[in-house]
Amino acid sequence: MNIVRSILVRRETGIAVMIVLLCLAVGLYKPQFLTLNQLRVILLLVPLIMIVAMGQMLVLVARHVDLSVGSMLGLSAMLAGMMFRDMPYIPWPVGFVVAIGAGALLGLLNGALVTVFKLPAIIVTLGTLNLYRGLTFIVSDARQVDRQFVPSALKSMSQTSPIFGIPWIIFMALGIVLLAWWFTRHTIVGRQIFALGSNPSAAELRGVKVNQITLLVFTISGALSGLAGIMYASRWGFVNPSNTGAGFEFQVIAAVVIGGVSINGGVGTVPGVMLGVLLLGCVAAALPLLGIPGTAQGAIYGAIILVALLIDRSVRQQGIASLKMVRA
Amino acid sequence: MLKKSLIALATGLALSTAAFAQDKIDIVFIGKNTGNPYFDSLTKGFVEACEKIACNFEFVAPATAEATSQIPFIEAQIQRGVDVIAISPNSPDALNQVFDAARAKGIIVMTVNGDITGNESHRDLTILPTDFTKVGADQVEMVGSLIGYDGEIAILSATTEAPDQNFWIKGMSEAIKDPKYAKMKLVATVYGDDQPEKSTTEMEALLSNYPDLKGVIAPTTVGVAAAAQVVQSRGIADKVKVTGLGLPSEMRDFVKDGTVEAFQLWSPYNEGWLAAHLAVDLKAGKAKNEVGSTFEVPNLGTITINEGNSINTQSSLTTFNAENIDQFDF
Amino acid sequence: MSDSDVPLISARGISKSFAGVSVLRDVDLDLNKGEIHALLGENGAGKSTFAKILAGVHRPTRGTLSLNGQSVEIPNPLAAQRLGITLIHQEPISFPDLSVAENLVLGRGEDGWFNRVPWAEMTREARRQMDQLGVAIDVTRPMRGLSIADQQMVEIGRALASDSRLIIMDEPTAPLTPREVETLFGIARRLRDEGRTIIFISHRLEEVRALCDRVTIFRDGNKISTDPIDSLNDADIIRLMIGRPLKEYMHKHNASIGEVALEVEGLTLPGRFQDISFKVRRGEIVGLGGLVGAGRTEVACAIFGIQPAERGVVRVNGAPVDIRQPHDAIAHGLAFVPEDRAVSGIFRTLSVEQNITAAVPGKIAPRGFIRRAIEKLLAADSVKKLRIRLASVRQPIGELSGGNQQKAILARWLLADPNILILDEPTRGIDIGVKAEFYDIIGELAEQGRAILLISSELPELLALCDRILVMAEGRLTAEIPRAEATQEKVMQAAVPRIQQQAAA
Amino acid sequence: MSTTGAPTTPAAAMHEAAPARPVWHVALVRPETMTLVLLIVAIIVASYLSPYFLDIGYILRSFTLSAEFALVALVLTMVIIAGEIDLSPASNMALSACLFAWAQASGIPMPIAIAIGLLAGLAMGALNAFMVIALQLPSIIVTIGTLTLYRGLAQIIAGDKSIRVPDWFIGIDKVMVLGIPVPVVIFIVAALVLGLILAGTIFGRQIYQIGTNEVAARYAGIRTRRIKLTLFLLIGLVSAVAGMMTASRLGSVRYDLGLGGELQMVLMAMLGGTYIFGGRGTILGTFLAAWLLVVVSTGMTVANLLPAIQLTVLGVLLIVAIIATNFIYSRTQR
Repeated sequence: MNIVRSILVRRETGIAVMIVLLCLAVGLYKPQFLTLNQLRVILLLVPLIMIVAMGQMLVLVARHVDLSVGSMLGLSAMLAGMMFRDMPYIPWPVGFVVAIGAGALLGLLNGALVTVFKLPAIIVTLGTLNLYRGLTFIVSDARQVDRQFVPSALKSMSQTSPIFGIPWIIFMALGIVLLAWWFTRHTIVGRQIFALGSNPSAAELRGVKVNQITLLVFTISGALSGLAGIMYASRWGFVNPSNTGAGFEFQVIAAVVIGGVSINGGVGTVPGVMLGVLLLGCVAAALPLLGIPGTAQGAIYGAIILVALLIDRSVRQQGIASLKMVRA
Repeated sequence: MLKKSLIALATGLALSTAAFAQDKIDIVFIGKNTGNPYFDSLTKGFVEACEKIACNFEFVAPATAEATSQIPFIEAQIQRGVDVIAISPNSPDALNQVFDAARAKGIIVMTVNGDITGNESHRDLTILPTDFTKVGADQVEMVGSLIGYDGEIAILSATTEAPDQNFWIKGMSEAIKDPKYAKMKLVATVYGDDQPEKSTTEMEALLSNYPDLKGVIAPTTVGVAAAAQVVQSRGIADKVKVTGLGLPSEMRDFVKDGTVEAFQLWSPYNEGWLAAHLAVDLKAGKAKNEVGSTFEVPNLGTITINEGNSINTQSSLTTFNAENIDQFDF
Repeated sequence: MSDSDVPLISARGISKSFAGVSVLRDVDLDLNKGEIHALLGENGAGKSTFAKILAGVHRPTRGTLSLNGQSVEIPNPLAAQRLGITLIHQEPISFPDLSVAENLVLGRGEDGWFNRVPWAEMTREARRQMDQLGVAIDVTRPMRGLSIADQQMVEIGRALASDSRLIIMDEPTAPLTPREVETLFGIARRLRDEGRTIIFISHRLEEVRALCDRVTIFRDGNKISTDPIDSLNDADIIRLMIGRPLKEYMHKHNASIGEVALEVEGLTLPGRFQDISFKVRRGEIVGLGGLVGAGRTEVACAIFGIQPAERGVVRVNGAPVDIRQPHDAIAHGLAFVPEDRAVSGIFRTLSVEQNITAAVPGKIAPRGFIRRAIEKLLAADSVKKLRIRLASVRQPIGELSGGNQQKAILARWLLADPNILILDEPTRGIDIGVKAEFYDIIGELAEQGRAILLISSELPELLALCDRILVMAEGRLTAEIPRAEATQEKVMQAAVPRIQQQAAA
Repeated sequence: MSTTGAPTTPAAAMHEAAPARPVWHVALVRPETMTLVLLIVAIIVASYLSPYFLDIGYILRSFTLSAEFALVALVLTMVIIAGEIDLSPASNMALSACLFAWAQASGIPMPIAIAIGLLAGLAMGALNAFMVIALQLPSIIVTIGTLTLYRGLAQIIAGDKSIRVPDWFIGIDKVMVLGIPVPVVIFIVAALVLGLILAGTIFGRQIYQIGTNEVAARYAGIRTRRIKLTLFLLIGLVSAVAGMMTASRLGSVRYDLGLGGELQMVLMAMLGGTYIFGGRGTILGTFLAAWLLVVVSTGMTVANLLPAIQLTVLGVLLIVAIIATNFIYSRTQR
């Protein structure tokens, strides 16, 4: 009874129910939505968001936010792409090292600005959002890396694999999800991120290394953006200085917030975020099928963020009320 | 006597160098946005023309292709006092005021590769890559030949209001009424907003909604690449034929692996080449910006200024396929 | 190496000052193994500061510490933890989003970020700790929503789990039920018998007497004495804590008491306070005593409209008033000097004059535009009247000492010329000399015919200043004691709810 | 125990209050000084980069391109001083302008269409205010949400076609007053009025007090909710006005009007020394910063520098501005 109840009140259950209802509703109207092929479409749509969302979740749990993920994705993808184009003699898997390394460095810079100068992450990353995008233009001389330069082995990772022909990119996203789950649930530092976000001053008193952890979450967010960057090259076959990753931050934040991660820090689960990303993927795949013009998508993302905020607030409120009672 | 002629010679030299310097006109081309591979080739046309004839060329472009982002760049060129502004406009009407200001200063404003439809009076002339009235028909013929003139076809376009694409789509729906295409049916027109992600989901939705689909026309470079990728990834290249307007550099792989048999475009290079020559000739008085007047451009021959002060660099689309694609370096 | 004679902790010459204000001076203290040592003193006497230095929360300005005879540095709480020193905070610090079990173990100084979290083992151990303490808390539930007593138990459990040599309990019993207190004492005695040392900070003499072996008394940042508890009687302890006879320390005003200015009837805010009714007359100082968390501040906030009550009536000069926000309260002639100056009193970076005139916009800006001359005049006048010591009225108030900041806040409200003044712990954290000035001012204000409601946790302050003392416990009024009958014991008895209940039963 | 704390020993008296700072220190060590110096440096560098830069007419013309953002940035400064932030004004500009243009294009008389646009701006401000004040949600996240929402709605209303406005409505930037384009005049007048309000009225004073310590402000009887509501409504309304000014300048309205303007607005406020955590900042600072930003971007554009460099410079400027502001404030406050 208690177990049933606790499952029912969980945020993840709510999102899962929403996904099922959405799919059924769309499926009633357009039966082709409930096909294996459509599942493939959705699963191919979400891996990049999924990968970046896991990093963003850690940042949000630690009471920060990272708006620069799209630009980090773009810059690291560009660096890897330029390596493919200008240094074809280097084996292509090195591109992963380049992209992830570049992303990690950019994330580390975000983290350093936040910790060293004690600046609010939202302003810092608003600045680096533009800074990194500008750097992308500068390093690339504003030129796109064309499809022919992206190694076909890399491109095929988004198309197939020996395992039932399910593309590698899906396994990769799944791997990152599992890794994130293990990290947040089963490592000391993972739990310390939650402790830090839950009560920063208490965390400091309890000897949690606040600065190091802040650096770590931003670096992870950057590294995962870098991974998503090279997978962008794999998925779409090109890297463009202005389009690649542009506006990505809104999708990612929408997914993470709807997945139940609190903007006040300390709260969030990997399964929740995963379901949040999938829900967004279902919406994105359903819209064209239903003939809803793409122009509505911006408004839908905005509305989703606000609704998620309201849900977060009503969930929090009970907790806050009980806290206030004992304080004061 | 000798002395006098020496002086004359000297002044003549001085005059002629000064005149030479003055003769070199300043052309600037303002692209839709930076990082757009299409403009690399177009810019190359300008650059190579200006290496041969008397012009200085610069390329600038805003970071985003948003309606107003080109305005500060045009203002800056007015301030710099350039002679010719060539521009691929991001908006059919938001630039009217600043174009007027430029023309009031005696600057020639030419739109290149796209026009400000409905506001033609605010620019001097337009250079279009081909005769846009024929694009629709050409594309329908292309897809028809690929699917054996039988079956359902659909269009994957850019944005709902993209003026050029809409003009071509109108041409397609006119052309398909031809009895030759009686067995072909245009079942849907969808819009991918020139974003790879959106174009992909729209293409996937097309395939789901119309299982009998035989052909897709994507008259936009982003759309045709995204559509090709969907077909490639689903492995249905033999069932669904994708064609449209694409850049060889972006389509090469798809053509080589058989995903796409053929697609079309024109030469962006020639647009730049022609624009530079025309600009110099206009400033030198060798050509007149009047409907019906003609002028010579090396490699392109005699060019005529058509109705509405518009010029086409080539009369019909170039078709790219496995045989010829490696001959193009853009 | 039998070193049971060597004190566990020896503190020598420990001094601490904050921003130049000295709060602890040259404290020498030895803590033995296997003893429960009480630290007593008024609020601000320095006992908590001393405890926090031991726990690595603060670093001493001067002085040395040694552990088992060896000199040690305790730069941070983690270092203290590693040395086996645990501080149980007055207000439990916890991570509301983490489980009880995690709260128990976090901060033990685990090495290795990527080490596995031993969930099963952790849960088992947490259950064992909670069983030992005799409390039934599901250790897998999140901390959020636990009662404060349960949170306190978790804190104590944490100290036990980490196998500490020195456990510092800073007023641990305030939120506990008598049964929980008994359990706690039982555990404390057991720990002592195991050879551990416990520092017990409390205001409750009977608890100190019941539990502790030795007692150290602090006053004004100095250590006054350390004695076995049996060698002192209550009067001695109070004398040592206060330092001089009460009458000398404070004086009674002689205002004439007039009509009822403020009347509260049946005020209720569920979860905070229930059915509060009382009257305050003109020229009267009414004290509101009770333990921290009894709901006194909440009542004041409700009257002043900061968080209005759900039921009940407030009457000002006999007429019922509807106060939804502080603005309304001010319009009805009320003023409220809040408890936490830094949080709800001062505008730290703004000038002293802006701080003083903040509540009387109408006076400095008759038509919406600020008249600098008037503002300066008003501020300078207040500075003179209340003897606020500063370099310039234009300097940020944050540059002033605590006492002068508090004077400025009082000045702010006096400019509003209120009929009813609510003071919430007005002398907390203020130097003793300035305190005396405050007592004079409060007396004067009553003499001017204002009604004053004084919330204070310092019993001597209440006893000396007030005409009547109301006492609250657990959100209810438990006693109303006229000045003549007021004693520390009576107030204390009413303030501790369980004793009250047992007496009634 | 003779050492019992004698309360006011001379040493203690010295700690009663820190000595006051000299006047020059108060007057000069402030972020606005930094902005002014940067402005002068920027003008010199820009003149050096391009001979075409130093022309007052050109600078004024260029300023009209940013005047709408600068106008909103003035109000945004007040919002930030009050301890909140609003990232949605640029989207608000687009949505209110789209509604206005759509209304007049569908035959509604101009005055009513204008009223619709302005009311829409107010309503958007009110929605932000509701979520921030009544529901107590953090304004930064709320307005990131409404930033996306408002622009999305504009896109739904207008699609991606542009809507023309009547000819007589076009060209506010071409109308000159004393040789100054009207948008610049509006900006200067607004700066004067808002500067006076912020520095000289109780309303302005209370904005600082709320931003410094909202709890204390509430305890002092300041109607914090009402003031914040006023500010959110004001920025909504001013955004709508800015939207229409943009419509007049461009002659047409599209959903992407003012896209990305929030960064420029925040940048103007930050560069002007507005403290991101509230309680500090001046209209003068934002006024100077608006000119600084225009000089920087115009200077780079007229020198035909890559726009990429501009993005980079803007990003760096933002970060440097907050670091410098924080530093200066930490030095002037002990």
